[in-house]
Amino acid sequence: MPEAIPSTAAYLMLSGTLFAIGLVGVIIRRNMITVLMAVELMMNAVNINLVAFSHRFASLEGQIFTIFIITVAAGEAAVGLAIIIQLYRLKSTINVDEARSMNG
Amino acid sequence: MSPELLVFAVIGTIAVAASILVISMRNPVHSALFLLLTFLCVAVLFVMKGAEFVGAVQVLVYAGGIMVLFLFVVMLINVRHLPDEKVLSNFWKGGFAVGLAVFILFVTLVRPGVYHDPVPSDKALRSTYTYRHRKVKNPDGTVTRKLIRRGKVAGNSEAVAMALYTDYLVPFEVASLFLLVAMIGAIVIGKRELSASEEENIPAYMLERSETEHEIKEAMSA
Amino acid sequence: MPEPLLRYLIWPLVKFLVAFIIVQVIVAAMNWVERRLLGLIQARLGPNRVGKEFGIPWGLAQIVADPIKFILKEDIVPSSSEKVAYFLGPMLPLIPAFLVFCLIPYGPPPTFVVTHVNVGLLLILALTSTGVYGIILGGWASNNKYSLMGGLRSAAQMVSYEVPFGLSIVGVLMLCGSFDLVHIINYQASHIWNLFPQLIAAFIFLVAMNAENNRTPFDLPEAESELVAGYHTEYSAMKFAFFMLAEYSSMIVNCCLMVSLFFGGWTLAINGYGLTTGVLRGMGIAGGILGALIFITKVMVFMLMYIWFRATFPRFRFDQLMDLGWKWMIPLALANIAVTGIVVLLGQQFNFQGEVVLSIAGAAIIAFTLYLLLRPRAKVIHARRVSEA
Amino acid sequence: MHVEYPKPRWSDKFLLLDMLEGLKTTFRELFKPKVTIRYPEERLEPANRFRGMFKFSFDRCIACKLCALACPIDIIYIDVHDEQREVDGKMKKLKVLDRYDIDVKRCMFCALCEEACPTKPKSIWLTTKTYELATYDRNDLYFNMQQLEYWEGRPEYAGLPAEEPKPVIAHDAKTIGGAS
Repeated sequence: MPEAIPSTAAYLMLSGTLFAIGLVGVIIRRNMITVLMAVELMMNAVNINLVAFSHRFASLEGQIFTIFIITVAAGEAAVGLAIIIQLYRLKSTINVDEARSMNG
Repeated sequence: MSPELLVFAVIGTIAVAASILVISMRNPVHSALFLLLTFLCVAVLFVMKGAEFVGAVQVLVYAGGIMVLFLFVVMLINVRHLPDEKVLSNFWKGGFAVGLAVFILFVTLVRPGVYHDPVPSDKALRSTYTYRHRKVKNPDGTVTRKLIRRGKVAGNSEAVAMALYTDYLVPFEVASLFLLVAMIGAIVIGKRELSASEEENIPAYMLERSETEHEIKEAMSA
Repeated sequence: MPEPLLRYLIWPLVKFLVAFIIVQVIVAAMNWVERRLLGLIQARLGPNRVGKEFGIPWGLAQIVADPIKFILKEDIVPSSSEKVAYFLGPMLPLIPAFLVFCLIPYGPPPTFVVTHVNVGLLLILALTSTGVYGIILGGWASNNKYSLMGGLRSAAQMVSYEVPFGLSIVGVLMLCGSFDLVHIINYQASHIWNLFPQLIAAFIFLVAMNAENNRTPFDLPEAESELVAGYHTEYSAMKFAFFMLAEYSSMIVNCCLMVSLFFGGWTLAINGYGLTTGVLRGMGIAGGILGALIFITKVMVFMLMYIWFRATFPRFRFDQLMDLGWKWMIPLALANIAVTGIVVLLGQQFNFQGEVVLSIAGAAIIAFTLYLLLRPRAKVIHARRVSEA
Repeated sequence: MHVEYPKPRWSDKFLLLDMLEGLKTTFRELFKPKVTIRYPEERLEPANRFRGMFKFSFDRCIACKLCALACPIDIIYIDVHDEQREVDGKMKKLKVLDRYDIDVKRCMFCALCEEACPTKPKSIWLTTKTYELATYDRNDLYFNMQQLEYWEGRPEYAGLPAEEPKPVIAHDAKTIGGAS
């Protein structure tokens, strides 16, 4: 059976693109909420990767791990947003560069 | 051009464009909306790769839960955008360089790989398997137990569920524990400690949720 | 015309449009029905005049008059609103609310089922949960404190009640073993309505669906006495109508889910006797229409129940709402899952039918409640005064 | 004062009987008779002391202008001229009304004019039970003497102040005070 079009490689390229965009977002943005969103974006890129491989190798592991990643993303979002709220209460800003009092 | 490729091209383009907009929007609410669009596109891609259950869960959890949480926080601290904002941080050149490097890395990795080989039958993605021991009489008269694997086409969700509750039971439990810990952690971190004046002025109903019968009696007799 | 195109695109589209138009007529009529019924419960008559000139009785022309008024009114856009989000706000909830209608089976398959999706129920849940975005966005974009509060409340409420909403379904899924609504309905026809074995789940679903749709007693996002009109304070004319349309559409969706999950869908059968899917299909197209009529009747009963609740219960305070969601509904749903699982597994172990035991328990609870409620007794005196002496 | 509550039983709490009781109550209300009056078809009879539209009697009026004085918002306009007339064989100087107008659109129906009226029975009174005063033109709410007395095109007035005979309407008087 020939591989269905679009190929797994296309999915991997898309996933890589999204991951790179997310990475750029994490590095260049100063707004903490946007940074967190970029992290979610990277997680989604990984999910695409896993699902594409799951289809490619006809095994369910990829989908299972996607579900776990979604779980982790939910937890991460909750904790991260709690941290953002606390930071906003303390410093009344959500600029990443401001959170450096441990910086010495 | 097959319809799958057409759908993939359109959805993929939307996903990439939306994700670029996510990191370039000034306003976090707009970012969140484009992130939502990206998630929906990704869900469609999941469905195209035979993972309906994961696609539905993606929409349910990401779109229904996480993004609402994001919007909730954005509204709670209600910043339209950062004051005196430069959107980009000081080392944005480095950021772009790293992103580009990672992208090139992916491209070079993907291009020669084995991913262009034909896909084996994806029936495994939508089948559940039951294992059973059966006694088998060998030609020499001995009886041994033999593991028999029986497949049944049932649909993606059932297949995922079977895998989740048999092979991946421990990770599943760990994930639930993780969620519990995350919930407690989020509550502890996000809890606002009241100042002394607030402590005094706190309305009574927030401290005592329900009046006891005795109190009602007192209030009525007053 | 090529056969797959006809089969996968044109024919489902036609079916969806028919269902959609019927649903929209019901939505338009619900406006009148709600006002009228609320009036009747409150010792008045409700709208009863419009259309008298044209010989239309009971003010039924209100159904047409309201949309006309919505269209003709001035569309006010606050000058300091966030324009894009403000325009997007009323439209976003419409999309999932309408999309879901092609996932719901209205009658015996295959004629009355638009699409057959493996994860249908999950997809319906996912789509309905995205309906909250319009409310949040609209509330935020209006640049109004009350609207913002409404949006915030709606977000918190939706996230909280999504959980019991989903968990209450799990028990049903455990009994029926499928995400497919058609399968669930057939299961109920061949056994018994899921209401009886899953009584607690049905109750939780009812409460959570009220909360999901921002209906009284959970209408905190649009509480008139606290927040003017909540998230749609700044909306007028057709945008406001869109909000209403989405709300009533998702109400119908939830009622359809309720009927499909707990009340046997289009069938009217117990233990395989009665109007099962097979019997209806044997009757040809008439049977299909009969099934659809049964379905719509059941759905309308629940739509009226929404109004009945609105007329009866006062609004919750916000902390009470959260208490109810997190401290009562979710543990109750989890307990229901545990009990269902244990009973079903014990049944498999000791050779009895678990769902029969659960059904008997549920029916006993319903009967006992009805006995307590309807028994003849002296007038209830809530507080009896005892003389001071 | 002690208040004693019926003790809620465990079953009542668990089965949410209070809420179901509430639902039962509203369901029963659904079938009870309604109190709404379908106004244009059915009308309520106003109470006897209801203050409705003005009614004026030219014959009784002695043109003393007390009502105009009593009016707190000065909406009663009265013009008078003197006239020599023979009453009981003597020539008397009488005041004759030229104009008696009320600007009802500004009226607040305080009935002070009725109280101030010295004639017996009153020559201006409000207890008429006529309440359908709405018009499409605000000028229609300016009433002159004839309109106040005869209410052309308006619903019939419901009665005089109690225990007083219906006055005899002098038709010739109608032409005299043709002001406005």
